[in-house]
Amino acid sequence: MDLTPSEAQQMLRHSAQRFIAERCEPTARRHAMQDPMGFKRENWRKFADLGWLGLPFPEEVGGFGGGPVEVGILMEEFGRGLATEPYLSTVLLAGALVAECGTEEQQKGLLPAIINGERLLSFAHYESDARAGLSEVHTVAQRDSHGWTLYGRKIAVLDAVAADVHLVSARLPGAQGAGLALFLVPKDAAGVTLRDAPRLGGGRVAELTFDHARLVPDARLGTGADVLPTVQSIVDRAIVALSAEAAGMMRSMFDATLDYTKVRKQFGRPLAANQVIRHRLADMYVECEEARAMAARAALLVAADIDSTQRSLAASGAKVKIGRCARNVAEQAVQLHGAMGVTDELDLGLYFKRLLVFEALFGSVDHHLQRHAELFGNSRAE
Amino acid sequence: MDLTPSEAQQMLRHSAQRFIAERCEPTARRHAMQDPMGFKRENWRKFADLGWLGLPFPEEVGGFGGGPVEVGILMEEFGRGLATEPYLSTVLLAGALVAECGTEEQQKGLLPAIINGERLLSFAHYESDARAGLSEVHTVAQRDSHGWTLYGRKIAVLDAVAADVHLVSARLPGAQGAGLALFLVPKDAAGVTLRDAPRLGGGRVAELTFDHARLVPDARLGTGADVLPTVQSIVDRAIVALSAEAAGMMRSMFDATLDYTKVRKQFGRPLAANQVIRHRLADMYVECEEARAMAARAALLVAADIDSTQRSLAASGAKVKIGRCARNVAEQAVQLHGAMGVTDELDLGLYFKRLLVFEALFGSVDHHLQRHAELFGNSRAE
Amino acid sequence: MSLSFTAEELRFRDEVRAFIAARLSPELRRASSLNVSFFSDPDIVAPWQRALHERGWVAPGWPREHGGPGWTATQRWIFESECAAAGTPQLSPMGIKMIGPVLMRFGTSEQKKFYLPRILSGEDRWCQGYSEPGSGSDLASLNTRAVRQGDHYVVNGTKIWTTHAHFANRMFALVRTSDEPRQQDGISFLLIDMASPGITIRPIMMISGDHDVNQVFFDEVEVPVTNLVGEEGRGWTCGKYLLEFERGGGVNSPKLRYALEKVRGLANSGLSYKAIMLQEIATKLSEIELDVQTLEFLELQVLSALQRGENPGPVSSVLKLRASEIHQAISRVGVEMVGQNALVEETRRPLHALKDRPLIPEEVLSVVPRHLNGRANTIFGGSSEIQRDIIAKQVLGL
Amino acid sequence: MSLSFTAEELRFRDEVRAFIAARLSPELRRASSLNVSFFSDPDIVAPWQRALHERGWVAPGWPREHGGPGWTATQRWIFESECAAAGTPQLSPMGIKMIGPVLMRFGTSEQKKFYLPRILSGEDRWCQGYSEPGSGSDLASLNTRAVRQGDHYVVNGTKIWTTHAHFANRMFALVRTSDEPRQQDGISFLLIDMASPGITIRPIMMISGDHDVNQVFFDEVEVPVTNLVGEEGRGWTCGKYLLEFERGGGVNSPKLRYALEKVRGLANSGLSYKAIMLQEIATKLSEIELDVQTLEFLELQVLSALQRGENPGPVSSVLKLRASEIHQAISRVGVEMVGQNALVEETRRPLHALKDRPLIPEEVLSVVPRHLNGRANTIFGGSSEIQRDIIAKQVLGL
Repeated sequence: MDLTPSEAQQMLRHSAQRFIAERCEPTARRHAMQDPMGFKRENWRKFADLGWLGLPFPEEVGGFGGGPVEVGILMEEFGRGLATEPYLSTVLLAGALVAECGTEEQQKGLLPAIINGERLLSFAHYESDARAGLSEVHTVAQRDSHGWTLYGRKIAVLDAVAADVHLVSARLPGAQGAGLALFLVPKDAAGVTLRDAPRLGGGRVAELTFDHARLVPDARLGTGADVLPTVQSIVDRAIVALSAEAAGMMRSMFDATLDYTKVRKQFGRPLAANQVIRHRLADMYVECEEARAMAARAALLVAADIDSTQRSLAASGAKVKIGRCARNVAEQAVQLHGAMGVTDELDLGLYFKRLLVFEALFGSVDHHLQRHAELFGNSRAE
Repeated sequence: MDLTPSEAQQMLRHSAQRFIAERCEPTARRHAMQDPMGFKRENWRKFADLGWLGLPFPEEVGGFGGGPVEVGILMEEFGRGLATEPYLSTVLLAGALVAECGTEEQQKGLLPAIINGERLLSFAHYESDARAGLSEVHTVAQRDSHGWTLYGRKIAVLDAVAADVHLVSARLPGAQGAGLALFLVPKDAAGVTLRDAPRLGGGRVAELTFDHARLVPDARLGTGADVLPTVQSIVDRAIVALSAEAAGMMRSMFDATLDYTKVRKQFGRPLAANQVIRHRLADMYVECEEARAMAARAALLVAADIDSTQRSLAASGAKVKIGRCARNVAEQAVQLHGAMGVTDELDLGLYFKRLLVFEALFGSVDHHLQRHAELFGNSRAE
Repeated sequence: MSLSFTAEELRFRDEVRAFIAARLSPELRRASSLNVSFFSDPDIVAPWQRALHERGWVAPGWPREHGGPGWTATQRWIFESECAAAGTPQLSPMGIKMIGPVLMRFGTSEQKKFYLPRILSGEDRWCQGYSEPGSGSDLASLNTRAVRQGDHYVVNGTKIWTTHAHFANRMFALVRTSDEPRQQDGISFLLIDMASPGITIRPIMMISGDHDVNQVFFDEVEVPVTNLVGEEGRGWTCGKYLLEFERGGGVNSPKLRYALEKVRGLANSGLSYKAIMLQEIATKLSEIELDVQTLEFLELQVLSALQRGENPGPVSSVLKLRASEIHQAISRVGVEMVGQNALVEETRRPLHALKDRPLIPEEVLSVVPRHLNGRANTIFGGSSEIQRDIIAKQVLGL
Repeated sequence: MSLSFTAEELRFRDEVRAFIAARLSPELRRASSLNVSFFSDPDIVAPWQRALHERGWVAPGWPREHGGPGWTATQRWIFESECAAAGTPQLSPMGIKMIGPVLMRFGTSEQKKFYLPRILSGEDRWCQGYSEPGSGSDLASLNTRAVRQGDHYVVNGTKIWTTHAHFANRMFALVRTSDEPRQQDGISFLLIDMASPGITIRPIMMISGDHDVNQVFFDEVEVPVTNLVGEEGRGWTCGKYLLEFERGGGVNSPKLRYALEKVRGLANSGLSYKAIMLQEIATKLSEIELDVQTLEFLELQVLSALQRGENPGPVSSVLKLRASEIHQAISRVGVEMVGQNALVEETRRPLHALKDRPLIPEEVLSVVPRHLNGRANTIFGGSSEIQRDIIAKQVLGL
């Protein structure tokens, strides 16, 4: 039992901090957020240069064999600086699914291009009548002699506008029954419509419609097994990564609030001279520490060799605990900034909105609490 | 729409306040709580003299025709002074059930004796495997040519040790199926065992066991209809009355805390000079006002001619809202008293415990929240 | 004591309902429902105010002599409740509930005669010049100066958080006319024509993308001395009176109930994946419902006291504190219910005038902006911290 | 970074488990489980302390030279976790975790040689004389006086909230030996024999009915000068050192986990009508579980820093704050689950020695008293308000 970060982990954190300081300072960030893609392509190339795009992939495919702990370090710093690059969608979701489910050929075709920053992927899974359960997919893929045809609509697709390829989940009617499959859909495939909008607090989000979308025969990812368990596993890992990012955002909001209340004067003295505000800052600090601890714990657990129940418990647990802490820190940060806090003149609002995104992504806090209670009860009953 | 109390209502409040000031000051109250019956009989006679024991009964049987608003006024003052008399069990539960379900003969036999203070009744309903649903009764009453025989066990019977007659709910096997009936069981009936204990924060509580308990033929209350709806109605009204009592207890705890924090000095100044404590007192004050408002609202609604759904919504709503407020006021009152707050040297702990009783009686706050959500959803859907 | 309305009151309620049914068009109702700011946009307000003005119902709280309907407190309650329940546009309080009552109390007869009718007709649109960049909660420290020169004051300085300054043609403002040992003593209350030379307005965008508030700069702005309300140096008295009105005059529970009903509607629809089926959503809605019921009863108690001619006392801070918290609870559960549809950021305004189909359904579109704007509920108009200070001091005597 | 134990650490864990399995009798386990106070009763502690003493495991944190086992931080963690999970009696911290470390740091070699072994053997039972009726959170204002007369101090005054004074044969106390401009400067640290003439003990009953704390009066009590720890007038330094130990030295999460497991057991049983079936109970238990996990990880981070030889900094206030709140959340959900069985008040003690069958099952009997006593968690040992003051000042630099 040793919670000391390794030297490599410390170096990774330092390089992320340097990147954020140089390329995510407020002006650059606002500028990046105005980009039609939601981020600056030169930053993405920098990600590639720094080796971050290959971080979680195995060395055999050109990756660096990092795990959830290393990803968490990056994500925490991204959160501190509110980076808007599509690391989650391209690397942690679609890329990870290709690495887990793709044939050797598909991996060789895509992963190096992801790792060197040439290609971007999106993961299109959620549909408008699905709450949070990952199995609620109605998009259908039909096989014929020419390949596949896709019908359906996906919502909340992160950063799809910048993606070269969409990784789309669909059901296969007929023999294979309830199984779920993934398809690689080129952005310019016929029958694919993309409607794009800004995402709350930075980045882009899209709706993808597949109306008789024609795909080549090897568009299907992998060799035919039901991908639902893998999707579940990758989403759990994504939640753990997002938890670290949320902890980073919380800390930035807290730091800004601490600074502001020290400087801002009312009734002739700094806000922080008020005991009510001091205590609230103390509670916010505790919640930031709790969030960071819980994110680190979840990453360490997922990095260890645990079963799928334990993995889901770690992910849902992090989502719940950090979700609660994040909400309070975000709301109090705005409150303690007073009227300034609700304006777009500070960056605080961007963080506030990005923490709403954290809450909304991959199921609400309540959903994960319920999931935790069920899994925890079950795992105890065994 | 007019929320001004009538003159009669104001007089009732004043007389209750006078009683509390004279007979429920701390020493007298501690003394009453030590009584094996949990209260002083002479106070009960005073209740009769003041007309309180007849308050909610119709004038035809010698009552004063008061309603939930008047009962609420009494209960609020009882709460302020933490009176331990068995008003709830004898008058509001058992007495009300006799008035609602009893035959004319039974009413004439019992109500005048209740009203003049001669006879005390308990209401024995809950069983050890029932959570909060009032229909979960397993006690059985069997009819034969000599009368009735009762088998079963009742828990949480309030003030049973002082009762002359227990009003006991039971199922009738055979023809009447699911119906519920009530039985008048004299305290000395054969086959009845009473085990008595102190109740948290004052009063007594008992377990009653009926092992082949023999009852006379007219021991059954009323004429044969299923009493469950009436029990439900009376328990809802009891919850509304208890809500007023809880609001009174909260106010006393708040007042004590306000006084204490003004006087008690730490670091050379009164506790109340601390902004954190001032704000907490402000919140407690708001919660006391909210509780009082919600208790008054529920009483007014139940007094009006509303349907059973609306009545249950009012009762469950009061239980939830006041339950939440009461918990916070009680916990903060103890907290702000510091170490003194957790000792038996103040009366604060008695109030704290009685508010736990409020929470526990007739279903938890969570139970009533769930009930409210169900009824509210249903009533909206119509 | 009774919660029931009298037959007369019920007749009045029917009258109000009939009026709303006749005059609130579906377009207006939709536009009002899609409004996400504190106050409705002027283009929504104007037609509704015209309809009310024809009927003499613009200012429910005003006495008859000034063009009010002369209603009882209960009638006002009924009117507010019915308007809220129907989702009518919300008239700006700055004329009707703020400067109007101040002028009735402190204004000259010329001021009353000139300004009050223009408030009712909608010809004048007012904004409030109180806060300054260095003076938020600590209002008395304000620095905008008015120096008398002949029959004019010359105003220099800046005001901030000025709601709808960009729509207003008039501002009532607190300005410093002298330096006194007690800061409050050097403050005067001025009425300023927003068309005066030397005024510039800088928009301040909200985190939702809305433009509600502004910073207003005064550079040698001339204001006629006749625009002084009350005595010079006694403006704090008018200002405080108005703040009391701002905090306590409002009846909030009907609006909260309307907001809650909207969220409940969402919970019962497919747009939230029928979130009402989830126990945690159903119980959260019940908890908020109970909070609204409680606030409603507290407000009715105030109304009952007013009706008896009593002073309800310093309860307005309690009502403001709870109303703002409940408002936030409602908007928060809304966001929770719409799931990943919350990801879409729509900053174009007004929402009812959007030409293209947005990425998410119209009923969901306003949920996030409303939550974002709602953060200001516990900040503007006296923050929750200030309200608790006031309760501790004025109610508890600490 | 890794959360896993090494093979060596796992071997140690098995050793501890084997020891507990061998030495913790079912009677002792039951008695310990029915204990509702902060500290276990001496009659439960004594046999367990004897067993530990035979093995040299009484004081996990003490260095070998003073009779400790010389464990690493991880070993101490494992030991505490295993003891908590098994529900062993809890040894009083007042000797082992409080006065022991103070003597090691500030005591003379005679004091160490005399007192430390008697702490380990259980021959001495200590109590703490800090708080006074007028000096709770504001400890430095204390008034109990010690006046030097020859080779004795003569002590007059009173101490309050003295846990287990009625079981203790010794007290360590802060007393005022002089009046200085800075209150802290006139305070000295004395060891007092509780058998000394002039000491009287007044029990203070808790709202649960427990007798844990007392008021202790000193009337011309003579204390040998050799019982002074550190220098005269520098007692505040010893006192503060001890307070840091009291707050930070503790590892709380294993005990919280034990308490939570007990409540979860209740939730899974008919004694709570199988409350785990209710969504709100199941989710509450999950929320508390997550709070415990978080605290556990924060404690492990401290342990990891200690193991690296680093100072974990002023994190102890964070841990105390959260541990006390979690403790209360656990006991509260317990009360919620037992329903109307919470009505029965049982004030006889100790619960494990009750002769007659109580009105409610044994597993339920301790639920309410534990909740009542638990209210003191956020008060004793530095209230939550004081902890937040400390965090604001020492951690945030405010």
